[in-house]
Amino acid sequence: MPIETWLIFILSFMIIGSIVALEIKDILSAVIAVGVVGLGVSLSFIFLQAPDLAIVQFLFEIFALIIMVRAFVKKDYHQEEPSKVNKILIGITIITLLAILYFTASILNLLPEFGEPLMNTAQYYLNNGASDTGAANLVTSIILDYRAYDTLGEVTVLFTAILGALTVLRIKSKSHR
Amino acid sequence: MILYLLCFTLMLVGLYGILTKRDLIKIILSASIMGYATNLLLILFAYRNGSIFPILRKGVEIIPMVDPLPQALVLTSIVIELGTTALLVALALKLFQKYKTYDITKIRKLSG
Amino acid sequence: MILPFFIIIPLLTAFLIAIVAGKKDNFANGLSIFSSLLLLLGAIYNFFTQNQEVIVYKIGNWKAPIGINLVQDSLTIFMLIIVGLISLTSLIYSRQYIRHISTNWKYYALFMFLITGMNGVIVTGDLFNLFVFMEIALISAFALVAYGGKAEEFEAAFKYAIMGVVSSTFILVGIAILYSATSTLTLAKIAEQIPNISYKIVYLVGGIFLMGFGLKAAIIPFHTWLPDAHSSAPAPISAMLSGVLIKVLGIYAIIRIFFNVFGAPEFFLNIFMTLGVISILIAGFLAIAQWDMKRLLAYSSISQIGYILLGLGIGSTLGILGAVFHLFNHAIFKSLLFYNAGSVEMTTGTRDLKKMGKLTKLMPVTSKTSMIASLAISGIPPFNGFFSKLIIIIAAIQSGHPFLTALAVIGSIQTLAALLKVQRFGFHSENKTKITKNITSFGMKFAMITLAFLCFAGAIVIIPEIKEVTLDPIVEVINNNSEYMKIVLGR
Amino acid sequence: MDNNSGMTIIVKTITRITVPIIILYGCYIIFHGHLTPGGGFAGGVIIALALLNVMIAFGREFTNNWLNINFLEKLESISATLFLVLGILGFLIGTTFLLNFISKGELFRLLSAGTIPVLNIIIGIKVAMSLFLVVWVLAGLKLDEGESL
Repeated sequence: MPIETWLIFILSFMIIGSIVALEIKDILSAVIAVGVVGLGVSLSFIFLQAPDLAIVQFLFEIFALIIMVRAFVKKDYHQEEPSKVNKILIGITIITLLAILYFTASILNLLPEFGEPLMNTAQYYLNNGASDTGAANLVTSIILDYRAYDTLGEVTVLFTAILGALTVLRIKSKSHR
Repeated sequence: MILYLLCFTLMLVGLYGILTKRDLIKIILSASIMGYATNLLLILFAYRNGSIFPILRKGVEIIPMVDPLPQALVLTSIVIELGTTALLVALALKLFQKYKTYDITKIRKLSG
Repeated sequence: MILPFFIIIPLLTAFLIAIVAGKKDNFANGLSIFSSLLLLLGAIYNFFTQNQEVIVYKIGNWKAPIGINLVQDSLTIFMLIIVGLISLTSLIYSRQYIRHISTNWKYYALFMFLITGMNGVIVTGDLFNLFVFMEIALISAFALVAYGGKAEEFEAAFKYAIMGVVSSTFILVGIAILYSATSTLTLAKIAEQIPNISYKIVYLVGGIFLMGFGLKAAIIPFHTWLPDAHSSAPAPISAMLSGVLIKVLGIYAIIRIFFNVFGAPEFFLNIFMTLGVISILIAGFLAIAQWDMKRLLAYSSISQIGYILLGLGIGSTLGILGAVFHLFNHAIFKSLLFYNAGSVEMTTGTRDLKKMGKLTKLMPVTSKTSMIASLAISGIPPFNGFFSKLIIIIAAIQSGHPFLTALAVIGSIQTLAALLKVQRFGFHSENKTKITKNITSFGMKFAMITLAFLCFAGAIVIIPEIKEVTLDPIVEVINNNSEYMKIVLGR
Repeated sequence: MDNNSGMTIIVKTITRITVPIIILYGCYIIFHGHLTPGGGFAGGVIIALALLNVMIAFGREFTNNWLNINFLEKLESISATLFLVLGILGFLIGTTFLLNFISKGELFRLLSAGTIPVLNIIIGIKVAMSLFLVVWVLAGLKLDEGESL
């Protein structure tokens, strides 16, 4: 089977999975359904020849699942959503989103076809990456040499997010303020 | 083309969740679905027919490889999303601690 | 070549604070004030040595389309000066104000990350890098909004965080589509490729970017998070968010992408104009209706952002000049107003205008500076706000939009009404509080007086000789993207 | 280790055997980041998951005694600083910020690619510490004891 068919299959599965995750009442099932969607992403990465990303996505998926389950499910507080959600609001949202999808569809046609990227800049990395940086893994050579500044930013984002989470969780509000 | 569209649909499903759901956890889950869709879109743009992953191996001569740049970008974006999710979870837990509920319609100290 | 130090200094400060600081915040405060002073001095040094040319810094010695480049032009320096100025006063102001909440070094570390993120967005010449540094600024802003530790602060932070995540995702999708169409991430290279790709793709990407950056700039209809986040945050953070953050992440990014990369298509200029006028009018009305002092100021921020957008949308040289000048002025007087609100809140313990009053005797510095800022923001001569609004209005007349002009004038009257409400109920009506002690410290007063002085001094920029060296080069950068493109790509 | 917190003795024994192997594997992934798929991020998460495994199996109290949490926090900051310092060294030794200033070496060798393996190790430590810490703090939050409005 060509790779495109596989990917269509996986993506449809992921869309169904995410709709299930959003509509299901039980929160543990919802968290796990999103986990399955994440594993679908990881699988697609393997099909799309991105093993680095497949590993990282897979591990981060496990990690996100641990955070979610540890944070939300163990404490048995979660109650069901109230069933009376505004039907009109949902209807309007869906119609708007479908309209966006319709307009986007005509424009996405104009992009390069799947499987035929332009590769103007990227060809340089493929040709010279190994001799420029000495790393066999070209993705690593990009993230840690050509675009190491991005990675510095990324490490900072992670540091900031964790510092922010620790700050938020350890705040003790002074009553008199 | 159909793949791009499906990926875009996945993103819109996430957006739909953020716009209509009233549960803090489901909102966080919707945000991560949007993130998945975006990452996948970038990698879909990178794929080249009949080529392999961009890692050189000893003794293997150079064959066509996929575009490595979007892979580097997605690696960054996955980490960023993880950090954001952790912060969102922390905020949601603190909100729960204060209000004893995850329902956003009951968390209404601020108007507008 | 001091360009990378605008990132290194705040980042190193933040890490040092995280490593060295113990329980107390003395060291953290001193170090962060010192480093933001260095940043301001560096920006001013750049202003005097740059001679209106574009300077490119190659990180890791990789040239433009392959690696990441930092770019410095007049607009960059202008934004760096604004960030440096507001963050310095804000840190001086924080010293006492934050001790009121808690004495923790984490505040200063997050603050330095906020500055890092903003400086990174300003100096970068790469689209994805802009996204990464935008995330640094946003994430630290989320955490800082929740710093007070009260229930509504967490609520506001959560709302802000969700909106931030959605807008970042939009921006990333835009980047992905643009990468697929042009196969590069360097802004200058994309600008070079734009004429070759279909205009429909530009419209799609532009629409997505407008949603993403519009959410960050809080243009109506994307504004719902701003009044909560900006009113719940601690006062110095409100000043940073309202004064600088929405401009750097929203307006500056819009200028770079829509003007320097897309070449200012007519279609988007019209959208900017429409959204600008809508923001001015609706946010103006909403501001008048508020009784919470900081919420009122937050809504007024949206309406002033509308003026900047209107000026940009007009697209003529005069319109952009007005927009840039108003951006600078708004940073100064809105931060000043938030400092005032913060010291009033600290002294009286409330933000409700109905519960204040008669503060002129008790807090002379606060009430006087607040009066200056109110007059400046409402566009009363001889303050700086008058000139920038006047330029925008003249530009609107010149471009043949009398209807827009009328609406912009109405917006100005709304601002005056809203700020007079603050003055009347907040400072001048009869006394309803029992507080007799003013606990505003010297640092807080210093911050307020400095900015109030700049409300006067800012007006001199409009003198033609000074304007020629300060604002005109910036307008030139925004209006003319070919120079930028050529130098970054090294030809 | 005879405390009653955490899970049963079976889980504890298996954890004791597997955790060192998992950590070793994480280190392998980090050190070979420039040659094979993986790298600092993936390896860091693997180590963090191994530490979490200990926390879940033996309980939070035991892990607190076993690991020095304050030290881990400092380690996180220090590793982030090292990244920046390496960038500045590129400025001082070479010409520009974040320059890859160490010699590139021979392709496919473990010690090659200049600063890339060093950065991988730094990132690995950083990611492992941050991710472990955030779950550590999340797990310590007592939702029912929170102060009410």
